Amino acid sequence: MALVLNEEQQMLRDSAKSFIQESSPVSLLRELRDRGEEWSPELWGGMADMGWTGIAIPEEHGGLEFGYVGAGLVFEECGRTLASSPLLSSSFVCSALIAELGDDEQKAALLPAIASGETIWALALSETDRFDPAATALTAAADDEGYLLSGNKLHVADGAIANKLIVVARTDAEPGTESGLSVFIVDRDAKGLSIAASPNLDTRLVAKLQFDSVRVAAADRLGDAGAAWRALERALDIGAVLSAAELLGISQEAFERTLGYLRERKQFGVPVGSFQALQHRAAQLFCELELCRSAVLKALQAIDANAPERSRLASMAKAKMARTAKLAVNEAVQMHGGIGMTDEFDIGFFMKRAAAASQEYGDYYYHADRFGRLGGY
Amino acid sequence: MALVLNEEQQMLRDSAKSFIQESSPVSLLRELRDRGEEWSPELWGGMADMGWTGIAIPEEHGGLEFGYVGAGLVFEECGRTLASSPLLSSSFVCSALIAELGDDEQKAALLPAIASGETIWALALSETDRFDPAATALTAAADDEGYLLSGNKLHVADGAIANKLIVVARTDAEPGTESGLSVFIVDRDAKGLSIAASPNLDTRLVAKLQFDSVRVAAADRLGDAGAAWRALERALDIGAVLSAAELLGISQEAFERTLGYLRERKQFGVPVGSFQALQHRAAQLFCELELCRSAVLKALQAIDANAPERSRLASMAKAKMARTAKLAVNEAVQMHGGIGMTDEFDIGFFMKRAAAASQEYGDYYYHADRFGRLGGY
Amino acid sequence: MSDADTFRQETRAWLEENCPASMRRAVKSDKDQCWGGRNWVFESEDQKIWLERMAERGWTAPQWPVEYGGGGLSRQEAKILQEEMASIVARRPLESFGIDMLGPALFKFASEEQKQRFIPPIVRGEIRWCQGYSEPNAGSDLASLQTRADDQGDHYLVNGSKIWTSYADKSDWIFCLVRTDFDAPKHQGISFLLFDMASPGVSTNPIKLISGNSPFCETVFENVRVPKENLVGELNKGWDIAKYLLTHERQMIGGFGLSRAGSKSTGRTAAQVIGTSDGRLADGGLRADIAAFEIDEMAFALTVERVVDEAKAGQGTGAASSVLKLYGTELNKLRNELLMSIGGSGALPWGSEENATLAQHWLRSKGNSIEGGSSEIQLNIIAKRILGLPA
Amino acid sequence: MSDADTFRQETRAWLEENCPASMRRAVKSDKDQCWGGRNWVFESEDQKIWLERMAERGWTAPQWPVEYGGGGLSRQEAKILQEEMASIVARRPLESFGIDMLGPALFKFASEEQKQRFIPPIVRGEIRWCQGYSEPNAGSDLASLQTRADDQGDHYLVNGSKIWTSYADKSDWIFCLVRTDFDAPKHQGISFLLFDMASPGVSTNPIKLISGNSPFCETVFENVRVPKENLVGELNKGWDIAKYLLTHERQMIGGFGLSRAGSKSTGRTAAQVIGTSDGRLADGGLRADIAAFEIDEMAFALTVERVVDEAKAGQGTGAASSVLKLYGTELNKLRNELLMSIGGSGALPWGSEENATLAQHWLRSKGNSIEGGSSEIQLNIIAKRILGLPA
Repeated sequence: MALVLNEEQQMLRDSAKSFIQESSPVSLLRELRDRGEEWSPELWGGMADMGWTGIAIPEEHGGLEFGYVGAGLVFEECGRTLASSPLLSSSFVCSALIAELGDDEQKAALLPAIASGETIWALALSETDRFDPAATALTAAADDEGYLLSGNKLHVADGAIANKLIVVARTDAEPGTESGLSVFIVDRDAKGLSIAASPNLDTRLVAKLQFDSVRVAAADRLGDAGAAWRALERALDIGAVLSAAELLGISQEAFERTLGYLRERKQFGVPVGSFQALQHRAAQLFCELELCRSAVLKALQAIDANAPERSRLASMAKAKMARTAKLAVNEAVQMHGGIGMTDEFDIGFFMKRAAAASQEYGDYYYHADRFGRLGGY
Repeated sequence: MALVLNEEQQMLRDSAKSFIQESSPVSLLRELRDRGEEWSPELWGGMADMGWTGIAIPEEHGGLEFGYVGAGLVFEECGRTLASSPLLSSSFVCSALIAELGDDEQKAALLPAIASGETIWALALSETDRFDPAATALTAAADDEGYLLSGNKLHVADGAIANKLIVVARTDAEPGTESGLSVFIVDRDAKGLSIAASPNLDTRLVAKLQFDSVRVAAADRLGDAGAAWRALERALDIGAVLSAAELLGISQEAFERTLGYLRERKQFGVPVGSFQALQHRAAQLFCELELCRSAVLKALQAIDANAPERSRLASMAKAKMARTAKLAVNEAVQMHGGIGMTDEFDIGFFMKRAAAASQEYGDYYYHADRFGRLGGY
Repeated sequence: MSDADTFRQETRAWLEENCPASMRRAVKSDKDQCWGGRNWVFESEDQKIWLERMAERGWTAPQWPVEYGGGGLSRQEAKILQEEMASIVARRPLESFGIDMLGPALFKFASEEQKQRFIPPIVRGEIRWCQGYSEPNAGSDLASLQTRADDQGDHYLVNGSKIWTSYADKSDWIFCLVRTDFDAPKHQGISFLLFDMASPGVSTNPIKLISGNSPFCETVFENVRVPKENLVGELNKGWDIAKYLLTHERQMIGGFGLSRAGSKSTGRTAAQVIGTSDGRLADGGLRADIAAFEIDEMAFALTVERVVDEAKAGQGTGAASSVLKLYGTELNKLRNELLMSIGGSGALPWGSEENATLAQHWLRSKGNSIEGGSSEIQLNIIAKRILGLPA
Repeated sequence: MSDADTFRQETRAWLEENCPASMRRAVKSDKDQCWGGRNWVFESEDQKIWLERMAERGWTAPQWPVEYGGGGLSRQEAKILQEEMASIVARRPLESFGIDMLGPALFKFASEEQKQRFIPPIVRGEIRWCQGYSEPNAGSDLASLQTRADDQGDHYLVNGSKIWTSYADKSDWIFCLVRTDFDAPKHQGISFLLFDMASPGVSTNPIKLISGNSPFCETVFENVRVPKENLVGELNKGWDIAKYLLTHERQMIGGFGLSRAGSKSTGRTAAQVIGTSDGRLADGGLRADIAAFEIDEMAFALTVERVVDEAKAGQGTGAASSVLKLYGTELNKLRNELLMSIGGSGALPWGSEENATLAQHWLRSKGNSIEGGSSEIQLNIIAKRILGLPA
């Protein structure tokens, strides 16, 4: 497939840009932060109206079936203004698990409400500080009535606002193995489940979940018992690449703001951007961003095509993007100088969000390691 | 101990500098290269006259017992003009093994001739392309008459010109373990030993040694059988730190030549060194070299003091120096531009020797790994 | 017994007797530090006693002359005092820009009268000082400062504003660069003034940082009257004092890298958090980055040591402060990056101003390479002054 | 069957019949390449036959118009030809600066007469060209060139010298930048001349490189007479042609990075040489560096692809050549550094000019970021022309 956007995709990008610039400028994030709130239900409603909640959901279940290249464009624009929403968890990662593992009944029952934005889903996966899906230890013990879930989940993005959870649990084998994992649907009000949310540096809330013998019906298991890994891996690839797309927007915007500053700000009687040492650093960052754009686009296409090299491309894109985003926000703050360190100025928000997004669905080290392993070394 | 040179050491450095600048300018290396020769017996004689061959050898065995800080200064000056000699193999690494493992008789018999420069020794250790002393597999099979040595040795520095060899062989345990290693003295004319030498990129010859049941008397074993590791480790630390000292001289000289070029060469009507991007890169390299100087000096002191952290400091110094030398020679060639790529100009010799010296006694990866392990992670 | 040993024994005994138990604990947060000054509210009676006892001996400024209230110790004695304090984890009794920065400048540039007047209260922690250097529009071009002091016969009238004044809102006096000649080349019209922050016309406004803390202020001067005797050094020669102080500050900030070097190894922290396999950190990529960092960290700490030793031996190049400032701050930023990677998602939580999280320390560290002369400025200085590269 | 499929079948059949078996092996050393020209000595009869057969169809320059001897293929057909050649490992029949560089410039800037005269011999590999751009004292400041062409009525008299002329000692003709107006600003007095290297007054002197090879020459012109009809484009407008060619050259050199991307993975090479443990390369530090490199290598290859695709779709920024030149050459240097590390002491042996070792390839790669506009020049171009940063 050619590495260019087709006309439909370009139109989506343009409409995404104007919607997000209008409805969710960086100042919205600041307001939410100052009010101690994580998200804006109005913005969520707007995203649903734009159809974004259903971009990846099949038409038969109320979605647009537009594909992941389109989704990537939406996340890139969201990254540019640091728009905060449960879009990634709910409409892309959880919906992918439901679409892949669910039976017809489950899909018909659950997907339309995701596509419409009515139900918000969160993925309860991590139990460790460093991303390691196979380390899942939370147990789902089978009995006559279904399963009893016991254990803890950490760092659950959007866990504070989701109505529904997809919980990854171990029905077999030891923690550290890819087999023996199952996926369950759990209501946020389930008995025995307690949810505690606290803010991260990017002002988004993450939840800690405690499962104290939470009862789950057998009918609320998605797919076969112990066989969730393949679908989980795909959903996590989707999460990794879309968070890479968001990082692309964050980095590109931080870079452009820095370029603007370099052109306008004067020191020693000349524009700061006339200093060759800064010019060369800016040029190097530009090259890195060009590579990132290609990497992200290709990985998105690979998800759409379900290409055999999907996972390796996903890890390449996330690793490259995480490293470049770090460079971009570091250079942005450094080149802005003192003003870049102030809360009053927006650039710090980009640094904070980049750090959080870089961790989501695996950081640089996780993906560089996986990239090597999948490459045979 | 204070991280400064004392008066004696400063005098040694000054005399080393003037001797080496006089007797072994870079043009000597070029002449040797063009004549297809590795070394200059005259230069070797001069070094012996200066007492360098006995710097680390106890006075009772005809040496100066001056210590390793002094030896480091000599190697730094040798690095500055790329002086080629068997000094490191013979007078520091092999002599350290003899001094540490040999009995009184062996020491009295062997060390004076090393101190005087009369006998030249080489260390036959490596059997793999990547430095890994514990991987030694060459077997020394004990019998009534002593030992029979069988196997191959690669990359033996100065193996082409040495009269005597110290051969590291396995008398016990499996390759990959530190125990079971023994050290033997072997004459270069020993029956069953064949030596094939070929030039490396730095024009120095390295030898490939084949041991076909080479007979060694039990009296030619140094130290207890199977227990050579501790002494070997110390000798290799000495080798690593002195090669780091040589790399410091190589890098410092390459840097200073580059600075001179930047100050004088004009382009676009101004001195090349007035371009800020190059200025910042030169300043960064200067900082790295300052760190290297401290690292090497401290590691040399630690050898003199036989400090408990000797090995970790040795690995720090070699790792830091290998990485910085790579940066220094790369920047030197790049900043010289086209002329730096020509054989006619000397800077390329620095790049070549730096690559070879970086491999000797372990490269960056070997020592960074060891540094981490010794640091508990 | 040598003099040094005697001094050590006496010091140990004195500390044992005089350092309150609660002052023998490592500083955990900003609150644990004592800055003194007119408005200081002691955290505890112990904190007050500890300051008073140490100040009485002049040991808040151990090497300053006794005649100005200092401890009058030799370099060796001061080192022994430091070691003995470290061995019981005694806190520094007083944090002070007066001691770390202004004092050395006063000894070098001030009149005898000024020294007598200003130094003893610094030693006793009675007056808390802040520095007025940077200005809102100057950035790295410090010498382009516009705050003016107009000669009004018996006093100067100061107008203008400063930025990045550390703790200006909590300080009693300011040492301040002002322009006294607007026609001279920019480095030659600057003077060095001291004045009371309680003077009419001084206002301060804390600046909130991306880390959530507000250690710096914007400080505005509107028609502030400053007596002429508060001018330090010659009129229009203030840039010499500024350069002296900047060199000093660079070493302090660069020392960040060192001050933590003695603390826990980043690699061992990682090994505890992540675990090891076959003696190596379980994450090979992170391990490689940590090893590279720790190699640099060790070589840097050795370089700080070497610079000090060379200075003692009279071999110093004098060029070291920019190298240390540049490298020390870059290393500190890198250490924070690695700690964030080690912590993973567990390093992302946001805390409060009082209980800052790893993420907040990481964000704060980004300023290290901007404040006190940015990394770019240090690179310029090294290239031009040390390497002699052409302009 | 579509036209494309038909073309593919026919091409496959033709290649099967016409490509000699010995030409179906990967190029191992410089000797295996055919450069053509008046003095070319064919390595084998097969090499000669292969060139003649391909040249006859114009497939040495597949997309050039048939009227000038080219293949007249569409972009799609050319791609199919390339694929079919690759599938039988058929060598390129002709290496040629005439095809890769001069030809495109002639199509754009030359007169019809010049095209008819110069292009067909290029396609047939009869004339081997070299380029005369850089001069001994100009370095990266190409436009400061001093080689002069003085108007002598019916001819120009050329005096001066060029450096870094690739294979000048083996070439038949040169395309050369000369100064024709010494009073004009430096970019405006340059013209583009073609002349025969056999002309009286031309001498060449190979330059030995640090890698031991001598692909470049210094070339001296002493009173070389060049007919006026050999001027391409307008007098004093040669810089436009030079810029066009430089952009072209940048893409070629940057393509180094790409051309090897299809070959064996550096990581897999390492795994074979060093071994793996638990599916990971046994050296964790080297593995981390290789993974970082391969991620960049893949992202770079995709960027080359994207640039081509965008150009086809009319979305190109035109700014890509500097990015590709810069990044591609830096990546190639890094690949060589990694291969040296993988090889360890086994990568150090020195070979000969004909049988170059890993170390020699590594040394040669250092020139990539100098030749064809250094990395620094590319960074300047990106900063100023693409990012619009002020001078």
